[in-house]
Amino acid sequence: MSRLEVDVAVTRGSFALDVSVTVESGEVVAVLGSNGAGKSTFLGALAGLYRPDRGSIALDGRVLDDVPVHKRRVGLLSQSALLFPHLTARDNVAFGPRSTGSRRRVARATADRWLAEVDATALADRRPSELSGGQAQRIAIARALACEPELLLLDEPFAALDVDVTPAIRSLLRRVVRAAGVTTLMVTHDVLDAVVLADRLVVLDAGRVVESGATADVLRRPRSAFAARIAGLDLVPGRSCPEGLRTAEGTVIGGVHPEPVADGEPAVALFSPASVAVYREPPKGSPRTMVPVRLAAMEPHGELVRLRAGVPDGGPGWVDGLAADVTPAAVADLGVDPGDELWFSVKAAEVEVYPAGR
Amino acid sequence: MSRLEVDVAVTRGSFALDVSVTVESGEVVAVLGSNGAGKSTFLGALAGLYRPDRGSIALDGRVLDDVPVHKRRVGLLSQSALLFPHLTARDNVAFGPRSTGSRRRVARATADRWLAEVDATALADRRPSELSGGQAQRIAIARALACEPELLLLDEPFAALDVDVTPAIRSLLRRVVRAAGVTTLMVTHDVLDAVVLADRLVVLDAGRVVESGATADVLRRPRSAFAARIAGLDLVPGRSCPEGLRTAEGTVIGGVHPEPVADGEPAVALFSPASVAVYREPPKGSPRTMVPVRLAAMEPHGELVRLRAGVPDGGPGWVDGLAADVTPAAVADLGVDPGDELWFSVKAAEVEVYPAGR
Amino acid sequence: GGSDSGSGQQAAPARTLTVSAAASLTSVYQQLGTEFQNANPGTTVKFNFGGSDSLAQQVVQGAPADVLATASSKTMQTAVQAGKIQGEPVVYATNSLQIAVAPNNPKGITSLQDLTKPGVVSVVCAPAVPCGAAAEAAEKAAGVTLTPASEEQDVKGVLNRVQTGNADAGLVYVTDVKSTNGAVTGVSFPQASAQGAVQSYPIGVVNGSQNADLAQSWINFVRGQQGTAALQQAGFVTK
Amino acid sequence: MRTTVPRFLWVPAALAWLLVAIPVAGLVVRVDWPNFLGLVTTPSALAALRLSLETGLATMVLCLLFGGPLAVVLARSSLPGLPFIRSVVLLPLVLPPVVGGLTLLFLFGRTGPVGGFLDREFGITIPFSTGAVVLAQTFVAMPFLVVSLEGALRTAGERYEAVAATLGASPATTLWRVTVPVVLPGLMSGSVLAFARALGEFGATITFAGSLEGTTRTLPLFIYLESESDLDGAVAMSLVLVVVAILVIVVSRTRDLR
Amino acid sequence: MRTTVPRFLWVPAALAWLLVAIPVAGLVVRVDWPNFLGLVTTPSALAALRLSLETGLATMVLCLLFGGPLAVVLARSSLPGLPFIRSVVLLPLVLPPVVGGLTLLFLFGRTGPVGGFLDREFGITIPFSTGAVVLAQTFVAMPFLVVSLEGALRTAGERYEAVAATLGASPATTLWRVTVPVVLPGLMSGSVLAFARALGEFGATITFAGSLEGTTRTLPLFIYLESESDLDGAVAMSLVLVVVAILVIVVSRTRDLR
Ligand SMILES: Nc1ncnc2c1ncn2[C@@H]1O[C@H](COP(=O)(O)OP(=O)(O)OP(=O)(O)O)[C@@H](O)[C@H]1O
Ligand SMILES: Nc1ncnc2c1ncn2[C@@H]1O[C@H](COP(=O)(O)OP(=O)(O)OP(=O)(O)O)[C@@H](O)[C@H]1O
Ligand SMILES: [Mg+2]
Ligand SMILES: [Mg+2]
Repeated sequence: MSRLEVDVAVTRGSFALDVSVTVESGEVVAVLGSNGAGKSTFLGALAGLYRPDRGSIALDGRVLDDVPVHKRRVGLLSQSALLFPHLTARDNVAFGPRSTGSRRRVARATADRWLAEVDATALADRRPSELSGGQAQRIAIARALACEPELLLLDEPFAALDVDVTPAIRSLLRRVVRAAGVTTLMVTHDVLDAVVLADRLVVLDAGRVVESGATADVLRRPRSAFAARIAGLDLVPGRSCPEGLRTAEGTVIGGVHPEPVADGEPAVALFSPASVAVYREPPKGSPRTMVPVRLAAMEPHGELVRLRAGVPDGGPGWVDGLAADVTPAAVADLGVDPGDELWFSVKAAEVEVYPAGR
Repeated sequence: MSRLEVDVAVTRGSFALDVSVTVESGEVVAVLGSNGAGKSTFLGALAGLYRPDRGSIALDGRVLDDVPVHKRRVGLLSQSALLFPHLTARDNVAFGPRSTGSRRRVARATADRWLAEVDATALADRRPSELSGGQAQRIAIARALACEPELLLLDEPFAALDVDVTPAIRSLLRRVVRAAGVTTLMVTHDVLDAVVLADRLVVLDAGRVVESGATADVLRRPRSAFAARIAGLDLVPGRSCPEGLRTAEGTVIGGVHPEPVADGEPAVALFSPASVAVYREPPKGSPRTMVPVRLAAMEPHGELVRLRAGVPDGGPGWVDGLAADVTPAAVADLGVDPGDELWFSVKAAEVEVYPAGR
Repeated sequence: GGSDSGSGQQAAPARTLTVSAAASLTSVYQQLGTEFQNANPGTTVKFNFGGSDSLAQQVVQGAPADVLATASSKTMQTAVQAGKIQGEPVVYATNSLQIAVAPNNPKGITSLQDLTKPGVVSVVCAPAVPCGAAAEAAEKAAGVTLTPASEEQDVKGVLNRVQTGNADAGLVYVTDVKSTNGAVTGVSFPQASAQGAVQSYPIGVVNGSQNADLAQSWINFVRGQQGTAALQQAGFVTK
Repeated sequence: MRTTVPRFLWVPAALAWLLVAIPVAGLVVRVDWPNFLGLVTTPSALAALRLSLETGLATMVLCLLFGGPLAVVLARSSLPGLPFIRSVVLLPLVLPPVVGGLTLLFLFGRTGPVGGFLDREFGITIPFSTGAVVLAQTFVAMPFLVVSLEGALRTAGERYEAVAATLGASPATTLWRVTVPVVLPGLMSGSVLAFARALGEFGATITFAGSLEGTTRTLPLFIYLESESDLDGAVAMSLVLVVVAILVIVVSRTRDLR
Repeated sequence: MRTTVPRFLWVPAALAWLLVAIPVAGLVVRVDWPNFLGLVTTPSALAALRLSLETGLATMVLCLLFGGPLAVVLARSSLPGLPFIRSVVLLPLVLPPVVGGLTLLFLFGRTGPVGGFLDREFGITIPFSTGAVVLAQTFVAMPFLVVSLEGALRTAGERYEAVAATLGASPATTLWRVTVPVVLPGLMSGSVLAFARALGEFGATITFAGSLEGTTRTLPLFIYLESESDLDGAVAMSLVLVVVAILVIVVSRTRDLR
C-alpha cells in the first residue's frame, strides 16, 4: 500500500544508471529493456544493495536512502534463485517470517502455505542442491512472497518455469499483489507477463527510462524500438515530414498523422508486421515505401511466418530488426533463405506517425 | 555428424532417470518436460557428469561410458551460465579452443568470431561479474559453440535473453547446427524454440520418456498432457468407448475416432481450446459434453482470452489445466473472476480420440 | 691445565672447525673463537650452539661436528656411550649455583632458607635438567624444601623471571648472573658447592672428525691461558 | 559430479604426505612398547595430558569467541588500513614462540603495564597460572582461526547475506542463520587448526606461564622435560599427543567437511 | 553489495586484535632505539636474516610444489580413509617442534634409515646443512598450506572444473587454467601462512639442523642465542622479523585478496 518515488543515479564500473520513476500505491509496473539495460541494477538500487551516487528513494514518503537493507521492507527476487544452501526448501521460505519476528511454529505454517501456493509442498524437505532449476525458482518466489514486503521487486520471476507452472504462478502473483495491494516492480522479457500482470510499463535503455506509460497505451503506441519489439510492432524513428516520416539518412516513409505533429519534429513511424509486403525484386512503379533488407531470421508466428530483417551491405541501420509477417505459402513462393536480399514495402495508409516520446 | 544412441539409468538421491533415445546424425531434438522431470539430469549424464547406474551411451558407435568428460567431444551449455570468474568474456570463449590444442592467436580469433555471432563483441574484455544476466548467457552460448563439439547439449539456452536477441540467437543456433550438422539436444520450455529448431521432440516425465516423435506430429497429435500443453491443445486421458472417450472416473467425452481404436483401449481425447464453450450455468438439454470447473487463471492469448480450469470441490482431477479460448466480449458478458465456478463444454465433432502413446 | 696455545700450526691450509657447544657457552666461545682464528690463520671456527641434549643427539645421529662441549657430564655420557667421542672427555670448567635476585636485593634474601618465606616468589629449574638437579642437591644439603612457582626448562627461564620481576628469587649459575651485566644480583650460599650441585663442563673430540688434530688444539686452547682467562672472566671455575 | 585429479599430481602429493607421515611413523617405531603403558600413565603424564586438553579446549573457545568476530570484520568491513590490520593478526605466526612469550611477559608480567595494574589493584598474578597458559596458547593459535575463517568468508562471498537482508533479517540474524552455517567448514577447520596449535604450543607457554605440574605444565612441556632425562618417556607421550590430535581431527572433520 | 557487520561483533574483534597487537607494540617500546641500527646490522644478524629469508622462500616453494598437489588430492579425490590421511597431514601442527626435530633427526640423521642410505650411497649428510633447515621448516609449514588450500578448494566447489571438462579441457589443463586461478586467494594465503611459519620456526630447526652461523642459524635461532647474552639484541632482531613478516604479508595480500 505504498507509493514509490525514485530518482536515483547508480554507477557500476563503466555503467551508469539514472532513473526517475513514480509508482502509485498497489500498482504493478513491468520493467522492460534489452540485456544490460540496467533492470537488475535498478531493482538492486531499490533494495539497497547498491549505494546510489545521488538521488533518493521514498516509499510512502518514508525516505529509504539511509535505511539499512533489512529494515526497508522491500522484497527482492533476484535473477538467480540463491536459495540458502544449508536450509531445506521449507526453512528457506520460513526464513523471512522468522527474521521479522514470527515464532518458529507460525513461520513454518506460513512457509507451508506459500509452498502450497507455488505447488512445491512435496519439495519442502529438500535441500537446494536436490532441486531442479525450475523447482528452485518456485521456492525462491515463495520465499520472496512469504515476507510480505511493502515493495516487491521481481527479476525475471518466470524464467526456468515450465509451461504448466508459469500461468499458475502468474495468477498467484496477480492474486497476491492485488489482494495485498503490494506495490510491485517486475522485470520480464515476456510481453505476456506484462499484459497479464502490469498496470504500467517502464522501458529502460542504457540505464535511462526511454518510455513509460499504461500497459495498453505503450503496447498500442510504443515510442521506443524496444517497446515496439515487445508489442510486436515495427517502429522507425526519424522526423516528421508532410508525407509521413523522414529517417536520419533521408529515406521517406509514407504515413498518416493520427494526431498533429509539427514538421521536422522527432517522430516515430509505427506499422504492423502483417502490413509489410515482401518482394525479391522491387516492383516497378509502386507508390509504396520500399527498403532493401537482408533476411536475418525466419520464425513461425501463429499461422504466419515472421521474417526478421537485417541490414544489407551499405543499407540504412534502422531496418535492422524490422519484422514482416507473411503466409507460409508466400514464403514457399518467394523461396527465401536467411542471408538473402529482399525488399520490404508498406502502404502509407498502414503507417501511423506519432511524435517521439520525451 | 554423429548418431547418438543412449540407454541409461541415473540415480540422484531419490530421483531415478531411465531414458532410452536414439538421435540421428545432425538431428536436433528438443527435450521437453515439466520442472523436475529430469531434463538437466539427462543432459548431465550424456556429458558424463553423472555416473550412470547401468546402460550405455554411444556416439557414432563410439561407446562413451568410460571416456572421461573432456574426451567425449560433448558440449554442454548448463542451466546457469557458470562463466569462469577469473577470465574475461573473450578468454571464456577461447577456453575450449585453447584446451583442445589451438594456439593462443587462433583461439582468440575463434573467440572473437563467436562473440560477434552472439552480438557481444563489445563485452569481450569484461569479467563475468561485470555482465548482466542475459549478457552472461550469451557468452556462455558462444563458449559452448566455440569448441565445436560432436554432440551439443543446450539446457534452456534462451532463458534470460531479451526479445531482440532471442530470435537472433535462435537463428544463429539453427545456422550453426545445420551447417556443421551437429547432433543437438536442447531443453526448452518454449514451444517456439522447438518449432523453429527441432526436428524431433522428446517429452520426459518423472525421469522417463512419455512421448517422442517428429515435432509437427507431436504438436499436432500429442499423447501426453505435457505435450498437449506445449502444443496449446486440451488433452483428456481415458479409455476409448463407442461415443468417444471414458475418463477414469466415468465421465464420457463425446468425440470422433479419426483412426480405429479398440473399445476400452487407453486413449486420449484432443481438442482445441478455441472449440471450448464456457457457461455460468449448464444449458438445459444440450447434447454436448459438459464439465464443471473452477476458474484458475485468465490470460490474453492473441486476440482472445484463455481461461484456465482448476479442479472444483469434488470435481474430477483431469479438468485441471484445461484451457478455453473465448473472446474478450464473452468474458465481459460472463463477468467471471478467478475462483468462480464455470461449465466448460465441447462439441463431439471437435473432439478427436486417439490411442494413447506406448 | 696446559699452556699450549696451538700457535705452531701457522702453515696449515684453510680448514674449518665445527664446534657443538652448549648455549650457555655462547659468549665465551664466540670470543675464544675469534682469538683462536687469529692464532691459527687459515682456520675458521664454526659454532653450533644449542641445548646439551640436542647437541648430544645430533652427534649420536652423525652430525659432522668436530668438538662436542656440553654443559653436563650426563649428556656427554650419551655421546660417549654411543662411541662418538675419542678417548675420555675432559672436564675443564665447573659452574656453581647462586641465588639471583633483583638489583639491591629488595627482599633481603641471604640464604636458601629465605626462599621459603611467605611472599617470596621463587623459581628453579626442573629436576630433570642439570640446573634443576643441582638445585635439588643444594636444597637437600640445606635441608629446605622450596615451593617454586615454576620449574623452568633452563637457566635462562629462571633468569628471565627474576629479570622481569615476576619472581623474587631464582637459582641459577654464577655465570648466568654475570652475563646479565648487573640486571640481577647474585647471592652466594654455602650449599652451592654440595655434592651434585656443581655443574661440570666436559669437552671431547668427536669420533670420525676430519679435523681431529685441530679439534684437539681447540680443546687445548680452551684449557690454555686465554681460555682460562675468558672462562674465569665469565664466572666459571676452571680446572 | 565426476572430476578427475590429474595423474601427475599423485606423485608430489604422495611425497608430501610421506614427508609428514614417515617421521611420525618413525616415532611409532621408536616407542618402547613393552613399557609404553607404564610410561604414559605416570601421574605427571596424566596431569599434563589433562591440562593440555583443558587448556586446548579453552583456547579454542576463546579463539572462536574473539577471533571469529575479528575474521568477520576483516572479511566484511571496509575499514581503512585493512591490509595492515590483517597482517598484525598474523604476527604470532612469525614471532618465534619464545619471543611471543617474552612479549606477553613484558605486558602481563608482575611489572608489566597490564600485569602490574592487575597485581596492584586486585592481587591477580597472571604468570604461573593456568590462565597464563590459555593466554599464551590463545596468542599463538588465534591467527590460525582468523586466517582460515577469513578465507572461507571471502570465498563464500556476500551474496547470501544480501539475500537475507532483503528478506528482512537484521545483521545479527544474518550472522547466525546464514553466515555461520555457510562457512561452517571453514569455521570447523579453523577451530581444529587452533586447537591443534594450542595442543602443540611450547615456547610461549614456558616463557610466559612457566612449567609447574598440574598448573602450567602442558603435554609439550612435559615431553620436552622428559626428553632431557628419559627419551623413551618423551617419545611415548609424543605418540599419545599424536593420537589425541588424530582423534580430535578425524572426529570433528568427518562429520562436517564431507 | 552493501552488507553490514553486526555492531556487537566489533568489541570482541577489537579485543582479539589488541591481544595480538599490544604485545607486539610492547616489543617496539622495549627496543633500545639508540643502538637499534648497530644491533641489527652486525654481520651475524645480517647472515641470519638472509638465511631466514632464503630458507623461508625455499620452504614456501617446496610447500607449494608438494603440499599443493596433496591439497588437491585431499579435496578432490575419493580415496578410502581420506579423513585419516588428512589428519596425518595436520600432525606437525600438534607435535612440539622439538619432537618434530627429533623425529626428523632419527630419520635423516647419518645413522637413520634415510640419512644413512644417503650418506653411504652419495656421501650426502643432511644435518648441519641448509637443506636440513629447509626440510625442518617444510615439515612444520606444510600443514598450513595444505589446510588452507584444501578449504579453499572445497568452498570453491567443482562446478567450474566440470564446465572445463565439458569444454574439452584435460584434467591438467583444468588444473592450471581453472582450479588454480579460482582458488588463488586460498593459495596466496596458504603460502603466506607457510612462509610465516617457516620464518618463525625454531625448535625443529635447532634440534634437527643445528645452529651454525650462515648455514643453519636462522633468525629465530639467532634471537634465541642472542637472548642468552644480550636481550636488547634479541628484541631488536625480533622486531626486524616482525617488520619483514608484515611487509611480506601486506605486499602479497593487498595485491590479490581484494
Ligand atoms: N562492475 C561492472 N562494470 C562494468 N559494467 C557493469 C558492471 N556491473 C554491471 N555492468 C553493466 O551494467 C549493465 C546493467 O546490468 P544489469 O544487470 O542491470 O542489466 P539487466 O538490465 O538486468 O540485463 P539482463 O536482462 O541481461 O539481466 C550491463 O550492461 C552490465 O554489463
Ligand atoms: N540429490 C538429489 N536428491 C533427490 N532428488 C534430486 C537430487 N538432485 C536432483 N533431484 C531431483 O531430480 C529431479 C530432476 O532434476 P533435473 O534438474 O534433471 O530436472 P529438470 O527436468 O532439469 O527440471 P527444470 O525444468 O526445473 O530445470 C528433480 O525432481 C529434482 O528434485
Ligand atoms: Mg538482469
Ligand atoms: Mg533443468
